[in-house]
Amino acid sequence: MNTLKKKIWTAYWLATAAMFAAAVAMVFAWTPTEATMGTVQKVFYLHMPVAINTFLACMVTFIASIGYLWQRRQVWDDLAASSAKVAVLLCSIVLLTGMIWGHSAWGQWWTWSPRLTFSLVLWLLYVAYLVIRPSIESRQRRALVSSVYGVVAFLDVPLVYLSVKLMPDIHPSSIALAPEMKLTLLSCFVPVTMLAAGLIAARFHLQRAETLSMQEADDPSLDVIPVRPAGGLT
Amino acid sequence: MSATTHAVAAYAVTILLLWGYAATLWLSARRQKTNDNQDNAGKYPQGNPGSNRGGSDPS
Amino acid sequence: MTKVLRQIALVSGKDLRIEARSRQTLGLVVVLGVLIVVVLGLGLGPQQVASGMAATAVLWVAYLFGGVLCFEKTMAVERHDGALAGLMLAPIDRGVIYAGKLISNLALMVALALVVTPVAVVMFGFDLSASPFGFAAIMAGGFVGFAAVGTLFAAAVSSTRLQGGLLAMVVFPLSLPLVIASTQMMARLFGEGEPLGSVGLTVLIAFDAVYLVVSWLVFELILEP
Amino acid sequence: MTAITAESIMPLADAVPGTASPAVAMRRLSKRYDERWVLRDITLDVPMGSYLALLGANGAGKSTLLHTLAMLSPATRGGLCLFGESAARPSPALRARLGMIGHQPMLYRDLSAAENLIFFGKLYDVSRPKQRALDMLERVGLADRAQSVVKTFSRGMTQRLSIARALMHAPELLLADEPFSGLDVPSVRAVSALLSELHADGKTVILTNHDVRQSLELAQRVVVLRQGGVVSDRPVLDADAEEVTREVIG
Repeated sequence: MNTLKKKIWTAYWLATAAMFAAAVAMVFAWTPTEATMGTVQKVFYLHMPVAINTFLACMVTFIASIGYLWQRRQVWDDLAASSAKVAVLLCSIVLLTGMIWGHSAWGQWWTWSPRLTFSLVLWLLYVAYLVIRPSIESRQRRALVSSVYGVVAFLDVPLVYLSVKLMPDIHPSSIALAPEMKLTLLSCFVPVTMLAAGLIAARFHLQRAETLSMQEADDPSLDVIPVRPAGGLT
Repeated sequence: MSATTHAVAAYAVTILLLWGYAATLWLSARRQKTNDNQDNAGKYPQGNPGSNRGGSDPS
Repeated sequence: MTKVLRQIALVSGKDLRIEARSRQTLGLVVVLGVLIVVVLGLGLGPQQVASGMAATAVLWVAYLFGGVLCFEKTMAVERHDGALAGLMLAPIDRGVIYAGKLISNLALMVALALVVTPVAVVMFGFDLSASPFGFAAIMAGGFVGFAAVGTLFAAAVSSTRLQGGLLAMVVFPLSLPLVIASTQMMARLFGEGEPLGSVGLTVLIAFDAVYLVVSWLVFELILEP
Repeated sequence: MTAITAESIMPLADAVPGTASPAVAMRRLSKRYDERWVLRDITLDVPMGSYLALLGANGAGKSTLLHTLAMLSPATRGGLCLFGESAARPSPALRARLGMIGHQPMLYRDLSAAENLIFFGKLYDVSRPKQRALDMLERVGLADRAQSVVKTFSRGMTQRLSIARALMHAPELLLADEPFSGLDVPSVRAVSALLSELHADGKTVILTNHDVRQSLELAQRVVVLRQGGVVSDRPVLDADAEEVTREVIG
């Protein structure tokens, strides 16, 4: 059973790596170059799937946080923390690739356009989540505070979107995609999503092992002390 | 810097971060496993029936 | 319904009475707010100050820091001598405790704003005359949302050690969209002279609604003596 | 390992017709804090009108148990019923039947004694809270300090005021967590007299204590806790101070 699990796990990672490599090769060797933006548009095939996966990871944190508030099981907190970590990683990539693209497209690393600000605030929200956690000593308190944070932070996301809409926008409008481009986008999306899910799962496994090694056995009964039957008193 | 350099740089950064993180996770999982084995060997000498976390696999 | 309102008034009335007696929090917060305004005014230099618009951002910095201090203090009143446990034992809804604390916090923040805002307006030469009510409305909208999360997390955080920095660290990022929205609205209102209606006050109202409902729902789950 | 819900123990309380449900019914109550189980499988019934002392060394789980009974924090596992009503989602009416003297006084130090009592009285919807507050202050011997701010009080005075606060709404069940700790001899006498008076009135009293002899004098029944589990449970008449002390120490 255990070895089977391990085999599936290895196969999953090998498949992800292979598909990822194929997708990158496809982007550079096969997909036609976009007419107006040139080669730099190729960043898009990575940028967008990663952005979508950032949202998915944030959503996992949100759901796990609700789960913790509802059931008070440590598992939920471990899941929330793991996916928040991956969300920050993904969001950093979104910001970095976005900045590289922006520098090439309009010569600036950073502008305070709504979409950039939005991503930055999202990144800050979840970085703060990770920073807050270790500063709370009690495991239960930490889980509680961070699950409340996880819920509010995710609800913040649409609000950030709304509030940055108030800012003057200079972001280019949507790009028309040729069929080949759509296919490339899809073939990038699949391995990136698999990678993100795999990272969350791997991080979660580590976290679980750590938690379980700290915890007392799940059976609370006293096995050392003999319990005398209750002396009836009425 | 040309557009191509930018694109390549973006891909390099992404691959480095994503797969680098995967590698660190893999390494710490391995380290944890060896630690657990050592721990268990030290804490529970052979034939201890009271040990309720005998295996090294957390799941 | 009237019973609930009476209970809320009782809880926050008690807070305000304690504050009126010691005047500890308000003194602290007001001085801190004025200090922030002065330091930022000096740091920004005459050019930036002359733009006037810097005032709204500076004010928000003062409100954020002062507000967090208020949240901490009103919760510390409950933590001292385990008074919160007494409140939790009482036959009142947890929502009543939340609402009472929220009102106390809002009252303190309004008092803070009443002192600090004129100082900033004068020092930064900010022309309020274009739309004083718009200014008040936007700030009020911001305060409600900010106090809603602040009150929630003050209750969640205060039983842990390391309170000081921690509460700010939790509340600031969550309030970021509020600050962005509010400052952008101010820029539209005063910088571009748009009327209040088109500024998008709905964003702030949506905020307040979401924050209030979520905090009220979650508060019951996190309150521990 | 099926979880025992509070609902599943309800029939137990109603099983014998004619008998009132116990003031407190615990079924395999367990509580985990962080990594440790602080309460383990506690099953106890406390009938109405009884006087129970919970004994145990420091860290045996006495305070945690009392907190759980007061519905201040939920149990991790197991069922709890107060007056036949589930404690999982307690109604305000259920909370009103219960009073608690905590380890901490649960008072506002910047308010006066009378203000504190009136505030809590109003929370409990006590009729004529002002009059009631003055009566209670009289009963605990603090009438002359009614207008003084609590932070000027000594430990003993604070404790007596705390008892007055807990009794403002005439609770049917009183939970007292170490009510005698840090008190001088006259205060101990006054507090124990108040508790006995309550018991004589037909109220249920549960107190935690680490003084074995004192508990045997006061209570009807002693329960010893160790490592969060019940080690022994017997009427005071059968109890021998030496033996109980041995059980407490372990």
